[in-house]
Amino acid sequence: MNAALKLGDVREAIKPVVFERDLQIISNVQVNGEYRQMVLKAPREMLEQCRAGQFFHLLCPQLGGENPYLRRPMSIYGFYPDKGELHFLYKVTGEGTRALAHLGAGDTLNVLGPLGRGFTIADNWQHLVLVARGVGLATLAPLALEANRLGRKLTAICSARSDDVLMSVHYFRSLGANVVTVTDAEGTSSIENLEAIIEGLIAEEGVDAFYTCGSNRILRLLQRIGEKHEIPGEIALEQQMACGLGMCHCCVRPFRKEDRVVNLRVCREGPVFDMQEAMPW
Amino acid sequence: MNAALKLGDVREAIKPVVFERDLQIISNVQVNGEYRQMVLKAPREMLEQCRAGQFFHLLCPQLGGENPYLRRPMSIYGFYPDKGELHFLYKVTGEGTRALAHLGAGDTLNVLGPLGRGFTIADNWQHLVLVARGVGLATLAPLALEANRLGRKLTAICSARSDDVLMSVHYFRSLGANVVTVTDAEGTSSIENLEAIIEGLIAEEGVDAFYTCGSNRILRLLQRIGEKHEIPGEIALEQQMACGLGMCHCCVRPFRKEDRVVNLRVCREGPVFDMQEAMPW
Amino acid sequence: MVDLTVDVGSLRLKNPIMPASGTFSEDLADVFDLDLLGAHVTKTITRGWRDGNPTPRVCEVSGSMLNSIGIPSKGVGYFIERVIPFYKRYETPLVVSISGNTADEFATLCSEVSVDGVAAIEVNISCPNIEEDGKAFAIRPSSTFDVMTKLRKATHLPLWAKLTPNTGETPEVARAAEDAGADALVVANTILAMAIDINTRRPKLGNLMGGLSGPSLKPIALRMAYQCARATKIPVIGCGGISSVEDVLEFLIAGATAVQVGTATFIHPLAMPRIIDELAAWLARHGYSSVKDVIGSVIDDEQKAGVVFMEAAP
Amino acid sequence: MVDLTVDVGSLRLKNPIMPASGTFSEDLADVFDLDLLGAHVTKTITRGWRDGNPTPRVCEVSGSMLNSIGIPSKGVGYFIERVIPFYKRYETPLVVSISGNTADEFATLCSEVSVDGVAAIEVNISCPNIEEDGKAFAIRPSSTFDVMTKLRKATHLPLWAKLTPNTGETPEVARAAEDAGADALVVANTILAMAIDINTRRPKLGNLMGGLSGPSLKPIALRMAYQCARATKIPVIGCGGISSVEDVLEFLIAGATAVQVGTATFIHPLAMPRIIDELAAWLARHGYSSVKDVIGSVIDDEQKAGVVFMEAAP
Ligand SMILES: Cc1cc2nc3c(=O)[nH]c(=O)nc-3n(C[C@H](O)[C@H](O)[C@H](O)COP(=O)(O)OP(=O)(O)OC[C@H]3O[C@@H](n4cnc5c(N)ncnc54)[C@H](O)[C@@H]3O)c2cc1C
Ligand SMILES: Cc1cc2nc3c(=O)[nH]c(=O)nc-3n(C[C@H](O)[C@H](O)[C@H](O)COP(=O)(O)OP(=O)(O)OC[C@H]3O[C@@H](n4cnc5c(N)ncnc54)[C@H](O)[C@@H]3O)c2cc1C
Ligand SMILES: Cc1cc2nc3c(=O)[nH]c(=O)nc-3n(C[C@H](O)[C@H](O)[C@H](O)COP(=O)(O)O)c2cc1C
Ligand SMILES: Cc1cc2nc3c(=O)[nH]c(=O)nc-3n(C[C@H](O)[C@H](O)[C@H](O)COP(=O)(O)O)c2cc1C
Ligand code: FES
Ligand code: FES
Repeated sequence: MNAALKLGDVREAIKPVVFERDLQIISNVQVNGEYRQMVLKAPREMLEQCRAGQFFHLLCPQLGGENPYLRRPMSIYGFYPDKGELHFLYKVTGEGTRALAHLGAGDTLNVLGPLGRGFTIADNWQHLVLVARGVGLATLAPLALEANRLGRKLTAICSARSDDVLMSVHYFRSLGANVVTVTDAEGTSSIENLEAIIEGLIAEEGVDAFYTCGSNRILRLLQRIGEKHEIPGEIALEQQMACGLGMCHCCVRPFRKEDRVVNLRVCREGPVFDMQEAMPW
Repeated sequence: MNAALKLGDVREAIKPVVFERDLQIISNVQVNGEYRQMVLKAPREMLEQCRAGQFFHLLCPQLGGENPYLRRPMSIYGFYPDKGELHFLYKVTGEGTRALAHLGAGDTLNVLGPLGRGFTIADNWQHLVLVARGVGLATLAPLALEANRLGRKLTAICSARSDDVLMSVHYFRSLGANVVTVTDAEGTSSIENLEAIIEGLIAEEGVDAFYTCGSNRILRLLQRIGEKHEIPGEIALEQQMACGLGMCHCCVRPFRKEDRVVNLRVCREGPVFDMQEAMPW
Repeated sequence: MVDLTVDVGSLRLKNPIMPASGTFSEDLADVFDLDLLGAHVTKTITRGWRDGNPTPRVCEVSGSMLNSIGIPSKGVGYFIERVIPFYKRYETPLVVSISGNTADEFATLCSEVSVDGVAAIEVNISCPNIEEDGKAFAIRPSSTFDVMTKLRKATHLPLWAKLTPNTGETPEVARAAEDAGADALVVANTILAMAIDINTRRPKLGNLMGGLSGPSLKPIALRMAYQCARATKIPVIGCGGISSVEDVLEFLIAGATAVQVGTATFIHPLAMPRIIDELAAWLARHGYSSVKDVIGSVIDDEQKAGVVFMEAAP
Repeated sequence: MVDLTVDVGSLRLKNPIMPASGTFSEDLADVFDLDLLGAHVTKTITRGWRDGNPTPRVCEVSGSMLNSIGIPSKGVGYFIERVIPFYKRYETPLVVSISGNTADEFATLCSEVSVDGVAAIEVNISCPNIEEDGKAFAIRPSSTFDVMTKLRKATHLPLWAKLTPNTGETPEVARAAEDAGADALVVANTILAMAIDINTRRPKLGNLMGGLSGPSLKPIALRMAYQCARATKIPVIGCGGISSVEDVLEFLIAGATAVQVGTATFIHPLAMPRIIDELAAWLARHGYSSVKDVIGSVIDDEQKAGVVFMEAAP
């Protein structure tokens, strides 16, 4: 599936590999002031297609006076073929996510996916460093699971406003990741401090790849460090979506490709892109 | 209020007399295969404005996949200022009434009313005869209550497909009305039989006024008998409605007025009209 | 206290909220005090008696409605004798909506209703007109200019031209109305639409087709209001699918000076007074002292001006 | 077994359900077998490379959406080399949608895509055109006739003209397309609309305005499909807001021979195959042996024919 969705190979994929399904909700609870976690019961065939970095397109219900029309994209926060579970971590920001928050155990949610191209972990990448802020952690979490499965070393640098919104620290630690937390409250989340931490990691342990998502400032920093030390990286990006499948071309972002700027679809060529090709916005 | 709503007097009514309110549902239950009864908790000021034959305009909820947009008119089936209750009797026919059926005790329903012009019971009318079929009984029921209150004699001729859908027989009897039931199943609901029953009533007891609603065949019959014996009558009519208040002119029906045919608004000049002026459709 | 007054040309309104023609009448006084409104706009009348269209006259479509009321009218005599006096008891200015089958009849009616108690005349140039093969005057700039010129000569009262969305030339029509002397533009009337009952295979409206109003119309009417505000210098009164204070703000930001609320009143008869309250509250909360400060405040980068006059999508 | 086949001119389709241009691509093959569809209709292409419009390119409005994708295009070379071969593996006929800034460029592209593997050409004459002050060809009968005449000369393949709702002259435009040799009419494209974010005061689309599609458009598109079926003798392909079998039936009853499903596929990617199943089931349940029996079966009393050509409401 992942292969079939890679840029350029699209045309070979004519066997249905994306599922539209009504899934039953196991739980949907507040995990802290801003985020909610939803756990769905999902069929094995669907979960086995999932890759870290991919997303689902959720048909948010018409509930509580909310009338979302388009689907809403949500990263896979966790997928467990053995348990038959699919997890999302989301922030309530508008009509669609407010409607999602109204769902409870036993309700159904229509999902479409898995969609898009996930993260790459090359065979010779031993030490992976991820830098994430806010809900970006939802997108990067399954990468930690995958790194753990492949027996790679992972350092997760988690940035947040203050300690109590630091997401998933416990989760990353439970997978044996080295977790570094920086917060605005403590004044440790500045780009300078981040740079010092990362340069320290490179000097002391060596770093094979960077992963991030969301923040413009972090992207610039990692592009600079990556270029300097020739360390590859990937970034997961967001853009408003209609179809989620690559048909409508609404979700494009500009990328640097061989001296040209090209528009690529976040839902199809992404949401994970080469970090050096990404353009700060 | 009733006076204010009478044809021609409309322009004097500038004090708000129609209420838009969220009312709490006390119960909403199936009363037989086709009909449901809804009981709402309503304020006394609203209930004291109500008259038999008037209606409310209900804002059916977006529930159960139904998305009704316009309000739905529903006759007052019962109003009890002392108990603080407002009753509707409705048949589930389409999107709006299906949505209504989804409501349960404790939910709220937004209602607008009371609306329209109700039934007249002139001071010297002693024996009232109502002829009703199907859900038309919902509209005529409060007339029986009013007749009882005023100490008039009432005969209710209830027509239905078969015995088990005979609505409100018990209710009419409990108010001391004389109830005659005719059904298709027994072959007693023919126009000929109805005519015989009514002519019998006129001959034996004398009849001062007829009331009916809904059926074209019954209207023609009563017009004929009424003309022959010079017995006045009133009919409650239905028409698709948007505003329910008299503003949009969508709910008109044609009436014979002094040798002309004029369009009158069912929501404003009606829903109760002079029986001889009504035109079969 | 936030200042809600707006000026539609020479006419000052106490707030920018008024009803849309055909969705309002004396009857609404049963529900709330009509003096709360910025203006009163009557149902369109014609000179003579008209029955209106066959029933059913309305039907529901996804989240909106169609109507083919037609213009039932008791004629100008009844209107002057019975309707205008009703509104005289209110402070709120009365705007009379009129229409005609021919430009001359239209102009005659325009002068006939230019009487005491009338503050402005809204000319419904979006209804079918026999001189233009049944097309509305406001479909073409030329017929708009011609009829508006005659109407302008017929009255000294402020003249509001009500435009139709059934055209591919909104900015041109708006400019034609302005050039012929319109004092304001009401944007817009309903758009021609249809619905069929698949079980009976009959059109859901007795008149076959009717006008779409309600939330579905809003993005189209908003686009037109924006185009008209950019294309002309006269005030624009937004209309189409407005049902919340957010909708009102969208039109004001796009450049409308005031708005009309139509179908929303059918669903929530108290929509207008509620919106007036909420508008004052919203402005206060966002630190505005006057509603005038939000009018036309849309941030549309100037390079995009070219797009404004396109009548095509995508 | 119900017969679902329909004939769009000389082209027989196995069923009347096909995607709308711009809401379909090879990518949908990830979700279901595209051979289920009656036809494949590609996103509009232009001759040369185009970037498309600035983002955001879509936004939500009440129960529907706006888009201003523009027409990003990799050009005709890429299309012939990479896209057409993809569709050759299917039995379902391929309909190629094209557009051009000028009538001549449009015609050149039309002949360039008249190649093996293409069953029909859908000409998107509803997008802005620089020879007509940025108006779409299909806004006016005259520009429709002119461009269609050139396109007709450029190909021997069936030519489907895609009309715009941004006009007050639908029947006249439809007849102009027919007179110039169109084999079918696709009715219709999106209608120009706008939305503003009241918090940022910026238009919700990067391009300021965009096209309204989805359920809100349906009553407008249905009215146009009916008008076109009455005004011409060529097949009409209904399009606009179709999301259920009931919607399909409404268009077929109104006179459409086939339909296109657009935005609904974004909400329910399986909408088209589901509708095909439900259509067969509905017809069987109602005792029809062929879908052709419902086409044009609307009961519209003849005396109302006059109304059909009005472009105004109420
Ligand atoms: C690939 C991808 C993965 C994502 N993963 C997550 C996740 O795991 N957890 C999480 O909380 N959020 C995630 N987001 C963002 C999430 O999609 C938006 O927060 C959500 O769509 C907001 O919808 P709304 O109706 O609540 O907000 P509204 O602001 O009412 O949405 C209005 C419209 O804008 C779109 N929109 C708003 N914000 C975004 C955004 N950031 N990205 C894309 N579209 C947006 C909505 O989809 C909708 O169409 C992801 C976005 C993308 C593109
Ligand atoms: C004054 C009045 C009093 C009524 N009282 C009762 C009552 O007490 N009990 C009861 O069961 N029904 C009553 N009706 C009929 C009731 O209004 C309709 O059954 C109801 O509107 C159907 O709505 P729906 O969405 O379920 O059906 P749909 O068929 O989906 O409705 C579609 C549209 O048609 C309108 N409509 C459909 N049938 C009727 C009708 N018969 N009259 C008016 N509009 C209609 C609806 O309001 C809606 O706008 C009354 C009608 C009127 C006019
Ligand atoms: C039932 C009804 C009757 C209408 N009658 C008229 C009319 O007589 N004259 C007129 O100019 N507009 C008339 N309109 C159009 C409205 O004034 C308004 O332009 C349109 O409904 C769009 O606004 P809305 O979406 O807020 O309803 C009517 C609309 C409706 C729904
Ligand atoms: C995202 C998007 C892109 C579109 N692109 C095109 C296009 O390239 N060419 C075209 O003719 N129509 C295009 N359309 C219009 C559709 O083909 C269709 O006419 C319209 O959306 C109405 O149908 P619907 O309501 O079923 O979506 C596009 C529509 C959408 C929503
Ligand atoms: S969301 Fe449609 S192409 Fe990406
Ligand atoms: S429903 Fe509007 S006038 Fe009767």
